Amino acid sequence: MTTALLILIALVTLCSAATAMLLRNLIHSVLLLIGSWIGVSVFYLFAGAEFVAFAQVLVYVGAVSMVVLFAVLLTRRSRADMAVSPDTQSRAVSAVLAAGAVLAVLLYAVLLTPLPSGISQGPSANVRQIGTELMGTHAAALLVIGMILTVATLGGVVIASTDGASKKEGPK
Amino acid sequence: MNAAQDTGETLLERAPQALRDLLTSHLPEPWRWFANSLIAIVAILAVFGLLFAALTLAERKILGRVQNRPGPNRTGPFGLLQPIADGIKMLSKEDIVPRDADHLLHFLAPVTLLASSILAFAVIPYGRHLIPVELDAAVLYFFCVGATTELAVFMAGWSSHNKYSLLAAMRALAQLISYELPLLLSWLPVVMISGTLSTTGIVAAQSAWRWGWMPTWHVFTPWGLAGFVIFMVAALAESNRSPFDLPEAESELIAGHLTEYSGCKYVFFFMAEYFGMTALSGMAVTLFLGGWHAPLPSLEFIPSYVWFGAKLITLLMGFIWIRATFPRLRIDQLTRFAWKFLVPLALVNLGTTAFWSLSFGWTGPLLAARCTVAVILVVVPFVLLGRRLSSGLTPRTYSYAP
Amino acid sequence: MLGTGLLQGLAVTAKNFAGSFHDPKRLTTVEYPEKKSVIPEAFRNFPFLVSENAEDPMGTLRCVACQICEKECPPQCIYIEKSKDKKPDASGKMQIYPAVFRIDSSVCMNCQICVEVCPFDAIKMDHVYEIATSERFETLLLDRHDLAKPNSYFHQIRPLEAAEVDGRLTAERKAAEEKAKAAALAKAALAAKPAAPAPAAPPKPPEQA
Amino acid sequence: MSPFDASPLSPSGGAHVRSVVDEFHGDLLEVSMGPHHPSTHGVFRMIVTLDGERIVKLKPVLGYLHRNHEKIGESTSYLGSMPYTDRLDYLNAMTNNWAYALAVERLGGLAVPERAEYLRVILAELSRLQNHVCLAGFLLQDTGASGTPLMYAFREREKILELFESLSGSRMMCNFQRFGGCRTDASSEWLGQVSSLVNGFGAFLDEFEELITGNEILMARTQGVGVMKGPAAVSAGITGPMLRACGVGYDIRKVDAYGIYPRFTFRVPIGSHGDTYDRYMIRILEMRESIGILQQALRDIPAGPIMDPKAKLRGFRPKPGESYGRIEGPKGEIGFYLISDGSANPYRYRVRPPSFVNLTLLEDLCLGHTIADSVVILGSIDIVLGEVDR
Repeated sequence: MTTALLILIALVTLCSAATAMLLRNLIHSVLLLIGSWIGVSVFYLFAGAEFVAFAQVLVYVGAVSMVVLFAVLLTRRSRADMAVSPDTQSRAVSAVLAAGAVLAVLLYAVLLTPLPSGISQGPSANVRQIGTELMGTHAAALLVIGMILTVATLGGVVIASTDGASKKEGPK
Repeated sequence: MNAAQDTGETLLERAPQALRDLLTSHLPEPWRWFANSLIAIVAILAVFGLLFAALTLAERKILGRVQNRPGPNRTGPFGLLQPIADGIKMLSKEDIVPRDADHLLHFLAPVTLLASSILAFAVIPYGRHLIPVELDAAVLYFFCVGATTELAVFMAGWSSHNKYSLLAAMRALAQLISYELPLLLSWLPVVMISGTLSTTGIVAAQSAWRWGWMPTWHVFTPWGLAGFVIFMVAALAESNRSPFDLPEAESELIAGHLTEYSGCKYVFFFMAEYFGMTALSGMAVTLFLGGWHAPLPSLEFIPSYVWFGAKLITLLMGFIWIRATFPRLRIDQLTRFAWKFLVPLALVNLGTTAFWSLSFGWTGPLLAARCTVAVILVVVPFVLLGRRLSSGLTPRTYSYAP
Repeated sequence: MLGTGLLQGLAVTAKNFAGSFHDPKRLTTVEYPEKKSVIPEAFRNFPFLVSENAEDPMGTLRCVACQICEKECPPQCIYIEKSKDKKPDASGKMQIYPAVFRIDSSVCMNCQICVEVCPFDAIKMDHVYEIATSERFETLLLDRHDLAKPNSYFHQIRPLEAAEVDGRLTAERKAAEEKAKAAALAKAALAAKPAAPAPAAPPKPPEQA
Repeated sequence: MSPFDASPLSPSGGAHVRSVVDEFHGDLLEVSMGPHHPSTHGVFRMIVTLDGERIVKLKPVLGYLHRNHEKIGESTSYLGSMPYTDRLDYLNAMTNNWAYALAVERLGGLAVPERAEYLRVILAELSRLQNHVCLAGFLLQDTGASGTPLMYAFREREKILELFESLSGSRMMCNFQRFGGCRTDASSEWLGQVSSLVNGFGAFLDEFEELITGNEILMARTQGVGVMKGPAAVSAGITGPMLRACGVGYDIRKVDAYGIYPRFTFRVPIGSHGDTYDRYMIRILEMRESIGILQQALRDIPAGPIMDPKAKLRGFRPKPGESYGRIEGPKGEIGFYLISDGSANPYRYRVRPPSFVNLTLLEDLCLGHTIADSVVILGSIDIVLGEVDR
């Protein structure tokens, strides 16, 4: 019963991810991507990782998807973009190559990871333990990631504000 | 806690439980869990459905009274049947979908919105023994289902194939990106202090009495008050209520994302807005206002769910009151308010909370110092940030022509 | 500043909320179908024709079909056809009467100019306002049967103005009667003389009040 | 050159925004706001080109309510045009009547009795009160204030309209002024009602201002929004509170001294920023001045006739000539230009509508602001479509 459910969810997740790539309508793609993210978070839930599942939805569905949508809506189609014909052979080849490279890296990582055989009762980590781990053992890594993200955000702001010249003259 | 259990276990307190057990007791054991959950779901839908109906009427009545008119009073005594009349009217309306709309998304948007706003009710403790789902990361769950609401608003706006709706969709996105952060930051102090993400745990952390009469609700601490205010402001924005009702800003976008909706789908949006508002108020009660605890020890004989309901309704009336009074912000002002005022304030508030929790053991004159420092840490950033935010905006004096 | 303006606003709305329960100055709404607000006497809405007698409105219309209102009506919503014969009016004098008198009330804009220019006080403004109808042509095109309302109705809706008009009219009629009497006497006295005095002139248009 | 083309008047850096349009041609959103839009104050339409939420082009479309007012005026008798003037700016029938009566009186050489002049001042200032109070309500409604200020405003306006009704017979279509005086006399109890209303109006204004004037959201929404510079306003012919909000102290009651206005002491408030907040506040301050004028007029009103005995309603045929009557209407200079050829109808009948002229700078005010601001700016201009389209 549970296995069937898991397979179903996996199928839905994979299908929505695949369709997201194939669709020409960007908004539909993003929404399908969100669907696949939700599917992944359901897996986390089944794995007993409540916190990760909720954080996944909160961050990806709640925030990242919004940023993607926002970017899609705000991107101006310039004439240069229109000039590139959408489906040429060379583009298809490079797409396949890129996808293959990513797949290779992922497969390599998956195969290298020692997975426990059989159904093990997953580590029943509660939120407190995760917090302690993050703030104790992995505090340095967390800080570094935080710094990198902050710098990235600042960089984004700087890049975005280059067209702020017109905004300065606009209303406050 | 023990003392509370001794005094609070009245018959009324256990009444909902007893009723449920009475209904499910004759079922075989394996079915009981399922039946209990079903009853909880039905109870939540019934109670909050009724509250929704009452709220629509109350909102119109209160707005009317504030605006010096009687409000709806044609249907039934004092207009009490107005929600039913509204319901019949809305449900009997034709469901119009624009020809060029994205039919699937246009249909999915209200469903998604309503579903996610109902999901949020699952983790709120409505009373001493009334919590539908006990989750370790309940608060996180609450905000993660809440995050999908604006996505639904976006879907509605984008799929309607209407320029006003599209603008509303953009606004909904900008609003969500801006207000998700202060909303999340505003309740972090509560988690810091109570050390748990579970809603029951947070309520339990507010159960003591200081000096025998003053409840130790989080709102009565400097950081708690600041957090509460930030939470409520962000909640106004999250639930698209005035003065942050930009996606459906009537005066410029006609009805925004709702422009192309009619009939039942429109009702879904409407319900979702009120459910979202109710759920956020319920969470505010849980996080800051002591949950289902009574405000005075001597009042604990009144069942806990009554106290929860009273606090919830008070907050909801506040929403309506604010709607009756304020003009709407502009989208750039809204985002600026979030990023330049609420987020820094919430971050500073985290620091204040850290100080509060570090100085936990201080007594005597140190206790006074602790309070003073915390108040200063709340008030000074508020004043400074507020000054900066409203720089250049002043009431003016006028001269007269010679 | 710093939200004090917002708080002030909230205080005002709270005050109004409370005030609407006990302060009649604040809750000014008149709940229409049950209660109706008092209509001032000057209120005007659509003209009607004054008839002297409620039993025989068509026979006692004050209107003499002089067509002044038809000419002066700005949106030209009045249509009058004069009668071929004459009928005695209230004072017994033979007068032309309107064979057709129609007002298209969907065109009328209630400006009261017909009332102002009428020299006979024959057309006045009504007080009706519950006149919504679903039919455009039959119910809104009023003919003289719809328009005629007795003087008592005029007294009822506009007591002051009606009293003033009645006073003026009786005075005029008395003057006309006396003139006619004098003329008759003179006629009797000078029976031999051939030329009879012209019939009394119609009452002079009232001066602008 | 059409006033809506790119103009040197552009007060808000419109020229710069225009260049952005050229850069990104075709990627802008064109929204047709109106004629069926909750905030276009009737059947007005703006074709707004948006870059995100920012307006880069705005084209007003007028004429949905055009009904040949001026041509009708040329084929109707002088008296017959009076009720039509009610329907120009249908909020201010009293001042429209007065401006038209003034033009005809100048054409026909009629004098107006003392009492009628006082009555006209009282009615015009009452009209100003209810117009401004409406404007404040509508403007705040346009900023999204859920109807509360509008309802308070309408509660006060209702009292004034009831006074109009009991005097003239109609709340809005008053048709009250006549050439050479007024149609009916005001009873002393009517004047008493006016004076109690006027005395209570200050308290209402205080409460209204307490509700909203200090509101930070309102200030954020209106200060610095739709800034109009004085010279631009003057060259566009803008009048009334709109003009005074940009610091030009031009009030026809002072400049032209028509009627008996020189007898009253009142001040003319002027703004210094020319933005939407100033336009709102100038109206509030003008209401306070109007209260003063009303109190003086009610104190001084003499007894006596209300019509020039020379005046006649029917068959009024002025000598050939021309005249222009203008007054300071609540929205600005409302003027009527008449040419008589000696017949019963005017040869030429022309209205100078303040709403229409004030609307000419709309695009310049809105450029560079957001779509939400455009609604507020339109609200602050205070138009009535009956007058714009005529």
